[in-house]
Amino acid sequence: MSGWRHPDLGTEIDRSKPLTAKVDWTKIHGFHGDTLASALLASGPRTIARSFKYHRPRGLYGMGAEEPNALFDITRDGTTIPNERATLTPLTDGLKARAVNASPTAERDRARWLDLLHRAIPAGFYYKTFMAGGWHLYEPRIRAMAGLGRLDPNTNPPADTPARSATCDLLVIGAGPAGLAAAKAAAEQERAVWLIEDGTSLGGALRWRGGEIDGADWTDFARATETAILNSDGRILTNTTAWGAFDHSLIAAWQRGPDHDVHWRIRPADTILATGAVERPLWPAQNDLPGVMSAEAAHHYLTLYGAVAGRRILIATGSDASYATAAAFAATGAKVTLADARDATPAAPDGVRVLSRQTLRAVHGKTETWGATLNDQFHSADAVLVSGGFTPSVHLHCQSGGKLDWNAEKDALVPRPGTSHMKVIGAANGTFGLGPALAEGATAAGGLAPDTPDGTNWRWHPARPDIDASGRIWIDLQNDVTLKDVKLAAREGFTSVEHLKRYTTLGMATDQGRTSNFPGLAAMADATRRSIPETGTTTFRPPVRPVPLSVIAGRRRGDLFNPLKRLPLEDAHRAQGAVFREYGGWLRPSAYGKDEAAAIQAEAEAARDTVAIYDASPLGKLDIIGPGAPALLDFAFYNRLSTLKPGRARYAFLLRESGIVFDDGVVLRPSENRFIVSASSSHVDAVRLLLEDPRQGRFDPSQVAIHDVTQAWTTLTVTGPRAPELLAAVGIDVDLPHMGVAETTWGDAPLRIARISFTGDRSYELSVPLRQGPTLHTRLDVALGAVDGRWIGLEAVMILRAEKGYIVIGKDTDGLTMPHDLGWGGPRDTREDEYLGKSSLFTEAAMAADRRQLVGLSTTNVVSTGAHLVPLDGPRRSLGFVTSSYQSPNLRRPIALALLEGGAAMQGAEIGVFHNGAVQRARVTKACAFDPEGERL
Amino acid sequence: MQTFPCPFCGPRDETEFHFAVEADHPRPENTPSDVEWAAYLYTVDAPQGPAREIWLHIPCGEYFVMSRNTRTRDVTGSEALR
Amino acid sequence: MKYSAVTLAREAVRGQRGWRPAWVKAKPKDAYDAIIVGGGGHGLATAYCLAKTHGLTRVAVLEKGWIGGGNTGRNTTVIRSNYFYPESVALYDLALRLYEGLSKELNYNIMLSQRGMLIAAHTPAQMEICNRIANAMQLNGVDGRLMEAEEAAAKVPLANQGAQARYKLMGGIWQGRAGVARHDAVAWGYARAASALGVDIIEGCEVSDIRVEAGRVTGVETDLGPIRTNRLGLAAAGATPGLAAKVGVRLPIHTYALQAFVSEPIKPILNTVLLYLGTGTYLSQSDKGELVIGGGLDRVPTHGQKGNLPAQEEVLSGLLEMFPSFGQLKLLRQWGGVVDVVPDSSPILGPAGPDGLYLNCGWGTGGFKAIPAGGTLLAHMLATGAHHPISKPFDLDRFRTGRLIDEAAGSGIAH
Amino acid sequence: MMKERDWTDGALAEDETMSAASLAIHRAPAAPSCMISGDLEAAIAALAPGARSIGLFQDRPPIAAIRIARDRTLLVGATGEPGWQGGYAISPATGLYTCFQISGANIMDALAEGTGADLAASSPAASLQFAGITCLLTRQGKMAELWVESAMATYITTWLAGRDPMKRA
Repeated sequence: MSGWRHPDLGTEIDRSKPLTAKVDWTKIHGFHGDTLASALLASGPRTIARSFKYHRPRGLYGMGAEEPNALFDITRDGTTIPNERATLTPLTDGLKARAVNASPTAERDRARWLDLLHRAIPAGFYYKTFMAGGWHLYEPRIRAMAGLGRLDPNTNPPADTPARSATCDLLVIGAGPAGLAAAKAAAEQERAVWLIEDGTSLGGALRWRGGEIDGADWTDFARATETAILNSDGRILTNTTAWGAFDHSLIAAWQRGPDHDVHWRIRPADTILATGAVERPLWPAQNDLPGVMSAEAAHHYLTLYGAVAGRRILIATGSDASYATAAAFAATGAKVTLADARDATPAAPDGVRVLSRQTLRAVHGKTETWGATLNDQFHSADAVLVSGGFTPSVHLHCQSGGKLDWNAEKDALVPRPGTSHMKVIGAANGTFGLGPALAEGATAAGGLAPDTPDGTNWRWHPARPDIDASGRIWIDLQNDVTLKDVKLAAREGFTSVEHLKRYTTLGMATDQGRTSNFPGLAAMADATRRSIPETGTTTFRPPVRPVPLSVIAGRRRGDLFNPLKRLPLEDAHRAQGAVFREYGGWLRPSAYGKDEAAAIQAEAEAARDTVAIYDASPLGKLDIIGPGAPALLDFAFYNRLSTLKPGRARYAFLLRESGIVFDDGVVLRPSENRFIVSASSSHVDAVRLLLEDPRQGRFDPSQVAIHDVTQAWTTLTVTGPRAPELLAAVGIDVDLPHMGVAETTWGDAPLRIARISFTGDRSYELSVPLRQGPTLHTRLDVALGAVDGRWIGLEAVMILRAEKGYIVIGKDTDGLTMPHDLGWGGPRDTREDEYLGKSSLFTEAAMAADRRQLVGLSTTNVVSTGAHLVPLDGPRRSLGFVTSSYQSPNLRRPIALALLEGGAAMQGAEIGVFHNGAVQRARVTKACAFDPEGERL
Repeated sequence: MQTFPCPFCGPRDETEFHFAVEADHPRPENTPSDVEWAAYLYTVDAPQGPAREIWLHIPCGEYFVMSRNTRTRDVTGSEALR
Repeated sequence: MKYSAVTLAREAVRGQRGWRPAWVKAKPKDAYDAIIVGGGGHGLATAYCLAKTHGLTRVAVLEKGWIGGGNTGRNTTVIRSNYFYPESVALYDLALRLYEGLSKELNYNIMLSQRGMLIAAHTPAQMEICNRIANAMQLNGVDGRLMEAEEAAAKVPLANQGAQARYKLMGGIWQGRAGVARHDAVAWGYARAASALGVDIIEGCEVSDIRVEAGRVTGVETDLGPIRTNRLGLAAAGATPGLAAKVGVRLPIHTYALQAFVSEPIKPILNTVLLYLGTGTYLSQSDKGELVIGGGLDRVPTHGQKGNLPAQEEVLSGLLEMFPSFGQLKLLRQWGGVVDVVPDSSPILGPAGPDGLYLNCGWGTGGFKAIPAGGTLLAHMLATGAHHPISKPFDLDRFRTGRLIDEAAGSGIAH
Repeated sequence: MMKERDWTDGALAEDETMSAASLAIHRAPAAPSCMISGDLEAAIAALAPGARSIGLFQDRPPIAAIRIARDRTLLVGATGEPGWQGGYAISPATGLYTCFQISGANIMDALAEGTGADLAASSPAASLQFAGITCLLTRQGKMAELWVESAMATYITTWLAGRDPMKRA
């Protein structure tokens, strides 16, 4: 039976713009304004999907996020998005839709036979079998059959969704009658109102049920609301879903934009929830047949899109609400029978046959509906519209901690006032009917109730799944969970609602239990002789409906993901042929030249033979200024610094309170009241905040300041025997002792020189303000040729310092290394005063002889960093590991540093170096392998 | 997204803050016993409800004491260290 | 009744009416030989081991909510033993070896899928740290190895290899025996087996106080009345510090929210467990087809099972940096568990406070993978009153002696 | 050894502007500046007499004391010798911060993408987390000023360029 498009009904569609799309192998026709669902209903086949587990034929059921069946992989101009709900997919010309979890198509699905096995594969059957021989034998086939849509490996959605924060006075979520009334009342009191609506336009159910408000058609009321909001600095966001309620009443909302979406983080002073309700189905046998639809949804498709659900329509209900639906369908010329469960029923609308005291027992048909049995009589019908009452949409109230109470009179779980920061109004609060919803909305915002002739508050005959009924009855259409499954769960003790959900997967599909949670709960209550409140509800978890990962992930990608700090002289280094790598949050030259490995060796050699320059700008420069500086540094550092003379520098460690080495570096004291802590480039912020702790908590902050001026200076380090020659060539002549620091000028710019060596050769750190960096670089570059020097990258520097046995924190130390493990036991032995970490240096573990200590290793060939040290004989266990390992061009042999259990006392001993199963021999040496006496400094 | 109040800068997003330690655990000095020192370094109350914690407002670098409820997430106050 | 294809087929004919409750919904007796507080995986496994290995069946598991409802039901189901220190490897590989036989042992399909786990590195420095761990694993007898770039890329073909990728896949640590399991099935499997051996599993029973007389545990106060015992095991994760404090035991445990995410189900696209060091995000694909995604903690001390937006934005942007094509997918569900984090990210196992009180807590973000070991060790302590060799290094006293087992510090990777 | 990512993006040059339909971003030339701590009143009186303390998104004159914290300020348009001057500390900081001046129709939406701070609440400190990194935010009339430490100028340029295709001039 193909669909039926009414010749002139359809407020949302533009008949002047016809569209065609393809669903599986079938062409379907629609208009601009249609959704894929409305176009399918109007022109398409009945079977549009296959159920997840039994692969039964399925048709369109609902109109929004509650749609359990109509899921497609949608391709639009080359881009595919899987698992899209037809009800939420705007129809576009040339759109291709492919039914999920069915092949080749929904109608001709090859896995149809699975339904024959249904008796043997109830809920949770997989816990009871697939054990023989091990799960791995069965898993691949089961995984292939599971899953809905297919990911398109060639579609990479761009990271272009901005995240925007916003604050407002009142946030109203939902623009149905109640929401409109609340927003209008608040806006008219000059409050800044944000109104969020999930649909494409305002009005909610008014759009198909209509209604008169304040003496005029509801559309006037909606327009007046819009004007009031915009006039009082408010905002209206349609196509926007409020999907998460977080702490401090923050609401996350996903706005679907024409060119790109927006991820909103809204912090309202007050929030009103007016998210309406979802119609409940009924539970006759074979209630999953194509042609069985929600009555409210069918009415929605008729009025908004002119899509008529059927020609011989049976409406099964217990509610006055369905009478307007019946009237609307009768007006199209369709044959309409309304079966009301109640004894007393409202007057029959024209052209509608009303039967009272009717119970829908079963629906009949193979791949579409032929008819249904009411009480014990068959009625022919091609569409069975069901209405089992309404379930308030309370997700956001519950997400923010709100509780629910069972209200027997409203036959619904409604929000308990005061248990969340939101006021809940309208159908979401169990207030069904136009008049009551408008009144509740207006008064919630301190306004007067708008008047309307439609003052009734719907009630309905409570409908429940009959746990004694025979036949196959579906509770969760999308996850294929039947009433028998709920009874099985009860029988096996999974009686908590959370256990029911997890054991049967009821309510865990992508419609998130909108039409299945209530009947599942009711059926479990009956099966265990408990009331609904006693059985309880499952927790509501974000998102309210599935949200694209790309919306939440936002623009944080590639360049914008964990961005690196960049050197001011980056371009100059690129011009020299530098290869760049990531070092401690900075992008820095690793070497200069195409063949990186060869360049590294050549650079390390040149630095020892003649002179080399490297960019050391990332080295931390923390100005510690004021009379309180010495006392602060003495407490913060492991080494005393108050004894450092102005014009001098000292190597020092910073410990955590646990005694673990946190950072090391040289502290300069250019003048009496000023120190500069050169923290490691990767640790600058952490060191600053480590120092701020005692500065603010223990000392008087007004007497000592900490200024991070790292990024105000360019530092180029000149190192090598011909370094003084190079300095002279650029007009810098200085006689500084080793570990001396001087502040002078160079041309008209300030210049700080520190004679500090990380390479083991005579080295000068030249620091000039950022603006003078390029000039210093150029002058040095020009002078390099004359002294046969070259630019070097960080890899060469790492070799040079390793030859000297100088450590790099985090590489040559791990999270348990204390200063005395590195041979720096002095302060631990002598300092009487307090300093960070002091007491931790005297714990049982700190005093143990088997601590891992820094040693050098001499090996025949290069060992790999990360290899472990093992005894040469006896049971194999780790005694430590190699932390740094290189081929030293200057010593023409491999060098390595390691942390070794009791290493200090093992000089000269032979040890095994274990890597990936193989063991090499090595001899334990001192850490420093080059110029141990330090004559070259 | 929670909002925390820096005593100087005022309310800001939670991403601007870093939890340091629980407040009111003074540092034991001049050779505390290993039990006293371990208690200072590691033992915490982790109260279920009202708590006084030391936080850091990263942009301005100020440490301060925040009073909050660890279950309801309500923030009841923030005061500078001195 | 035994679970098997045969019994399933027989019941298929009889409308599945023959099945009995998987575990008996017991009411509390006056006294037990041993009581375990916490009806999660660890508590239920402990009860099973007490009955099965130690023959102690006058045992009760007290759960304030519904069994498996805490962290056992809220984690990302990853099972692995790629740890650095021998003590950790002994613990987690004991758990992995027990997991490997658990479906048969419990006659309950926990769907252990040993599909392997890759910890991916992006810089030479990270490759060095991975090498350090891989060698440590091998020395400790665990199947860990360093994997180079090409083989790693083949494990995760959809991972971002484009020029715009923030993190290149340079290789990493591979453990073939690591994988995932169905978390609910672990709890229900242990509950069914323990109940069948006579253990009382009591849900909806919150322990409000611990009774001590003359330095010895004599029982607990619960909302279903007092229950006597002299041997009490605490396996209540985030609730443990509060209970321990009642008998003067102060623990080094902060509780934070750890969030996890699930995407809509899709056909198989990921066949291994993957963690990127660069983004800190890790994921696997469940048998039902959902991507199960996890990452860092919400660093705000809390006792509420709910996380906030910043952690979500960080974890999910990490995911799409790793797999740009996953931007097609939608978030289906997000939830949080309250994880009990210890400064050295290792658990606290052992006696504490009054005689007869034993702790099994501090599992932080890594409790699920350790369930069978947690059960074995706590059962051993409750039955014998003494440490098991594997639990000894994790005693609370390590914080006094300073002999921490700091995996993050040792391995250079936050665990 | 495998190559790492090559970072090809570049920062706006000094005095360069990039613009799209509704947003223009100009990198202001670096003015002489210094960081001061301690007795801020005395420091301002000495180095930039008459300058007012500027907080978050507050209007600032050419010479201004942009407050970073309770006891720390960035003086723009004035500098001094480094060290302790009796009651306050000075560190020369010319070039430490790069100033991006943002003007155009929907500035507020652009700023709302970088921070959730309420820009109308006139917080006394101009420091905040913007686009994930610590910055300073002030204003000159309708034009917003985002101050970013120099090594992050490239990141912020890429971040501000955002979606709309930006023309650089």
